[in-house]
Amino acid sequence: MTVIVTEQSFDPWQEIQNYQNAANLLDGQVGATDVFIGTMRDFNDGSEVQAMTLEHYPGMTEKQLENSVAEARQQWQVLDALVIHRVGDIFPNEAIVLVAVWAAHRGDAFDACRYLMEALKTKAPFWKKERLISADSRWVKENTDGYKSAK
Amino acid sequence: MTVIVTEQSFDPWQEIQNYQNAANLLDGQVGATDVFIGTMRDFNDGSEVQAMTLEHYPGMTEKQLENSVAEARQQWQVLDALVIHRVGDIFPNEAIVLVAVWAAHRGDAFDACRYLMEALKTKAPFWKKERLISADSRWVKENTDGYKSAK
Amino acid sequence: MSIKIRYFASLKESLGRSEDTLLADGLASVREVWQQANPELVLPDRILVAINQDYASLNDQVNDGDEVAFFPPVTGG
Amino acid sequence: MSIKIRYFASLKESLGRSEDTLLADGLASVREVWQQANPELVLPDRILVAINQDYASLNDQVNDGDEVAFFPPVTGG
Repeated sequence: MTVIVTEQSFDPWQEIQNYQNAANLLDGQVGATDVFIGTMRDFNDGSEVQAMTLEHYPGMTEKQLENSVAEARQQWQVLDALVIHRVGDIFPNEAIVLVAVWAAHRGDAFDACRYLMEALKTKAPFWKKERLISADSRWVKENTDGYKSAK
Repeated sequence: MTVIVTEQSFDPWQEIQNYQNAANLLDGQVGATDVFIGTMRDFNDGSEVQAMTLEHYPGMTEKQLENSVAEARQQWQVLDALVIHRVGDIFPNEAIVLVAVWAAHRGDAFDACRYLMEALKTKAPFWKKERLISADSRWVKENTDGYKSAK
Repeated sequence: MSIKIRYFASLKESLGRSEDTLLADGLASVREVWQQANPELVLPDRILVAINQDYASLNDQVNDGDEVAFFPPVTGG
Repeated sequence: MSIKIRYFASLKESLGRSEDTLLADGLASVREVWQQANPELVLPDRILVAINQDYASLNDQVNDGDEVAFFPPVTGG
């Protein structure tokens, strides 16, 4: 179980492979892997966005993410989990967040991965500030329920 | 939207990267990607398994998978989807199935990916025959609900 | 009329063949296709059927040239 | 008692500072910490608070040496 907060841009697929290999995860027990990747879009809430700065609360961030991983493991049969989240300056198409869950069975992998994403969105102390094409900047006000916004 | 049924073993992470690059998917619209990978375990239903043969109904398999992708697109805002399924002889730790869904928002990516997996498990005409360490072989009787079996 | 029948997986193994071609007149339903092709065998429980690669039920009508398939519950993924 | 206060994101920008150190006796709750540090400012609606990096409520007790944080709704992921 690993939680990483990083200022470096990362290739999510490469990170998963590296983690899977280093942890020797494919030992015949894993039947299901669910991976969620959040990437930066160039358009949000009606405006074109050229960059984003992600602020966070060092220490509390890691603590909250580790709590969420522990809660997921209490609820589902999870063999391993990896959470990576970017902070600092981020540009369109870059990965913001990666959540990967390895399990024997698909229900556990799907449920735990989604739980971790929702917990991260509501509890981990990150804040996005968008730089618009118009040269304005604005704080993102609130996370959504994850579907197309009404606007 | 692509459906592939293949006798070749595949590296799921590499396939996703190749697909994403070829389809030029990262053009600022994708905010959420959910990927499910099913891999072969070396233990199932109380027995050690050394290999598996996956039979299918060529033609109907692709038709049912394409129907399921179309149904998912009717229900959720999906930008693209990739489904790859192995047939033939498969060994532990090899990928059996890959479902990837790209969307603007995470709810759509999660829901559509899970829908596709459940549809695949219940509708796509694949049949697994396990070769046990004991040298017996047996047909898998039925797909489960995706959680730890009661046994 | 001519019906192509296909069998898969454990059903194929227990029958010892993967397909039949049925030439007969007045075949009404999928159930009758099975009975004509396997006159001494009761249709197994929980068998699935498809007509022309779409799921169908035992009472569905078959037509000349149809491909009718019988198979056990699917176990992919 | 000594309390370290931290502010984040839009709250930090509107206050113009990221932290305070409060030296005062008899501070009972998170709410009183805010009032002492920002006597002329009503606590904004929907602000979140944490004591020692765990979520807390405005009425929670603070103790000497605590780190108390105030911040707007989180928007990661």
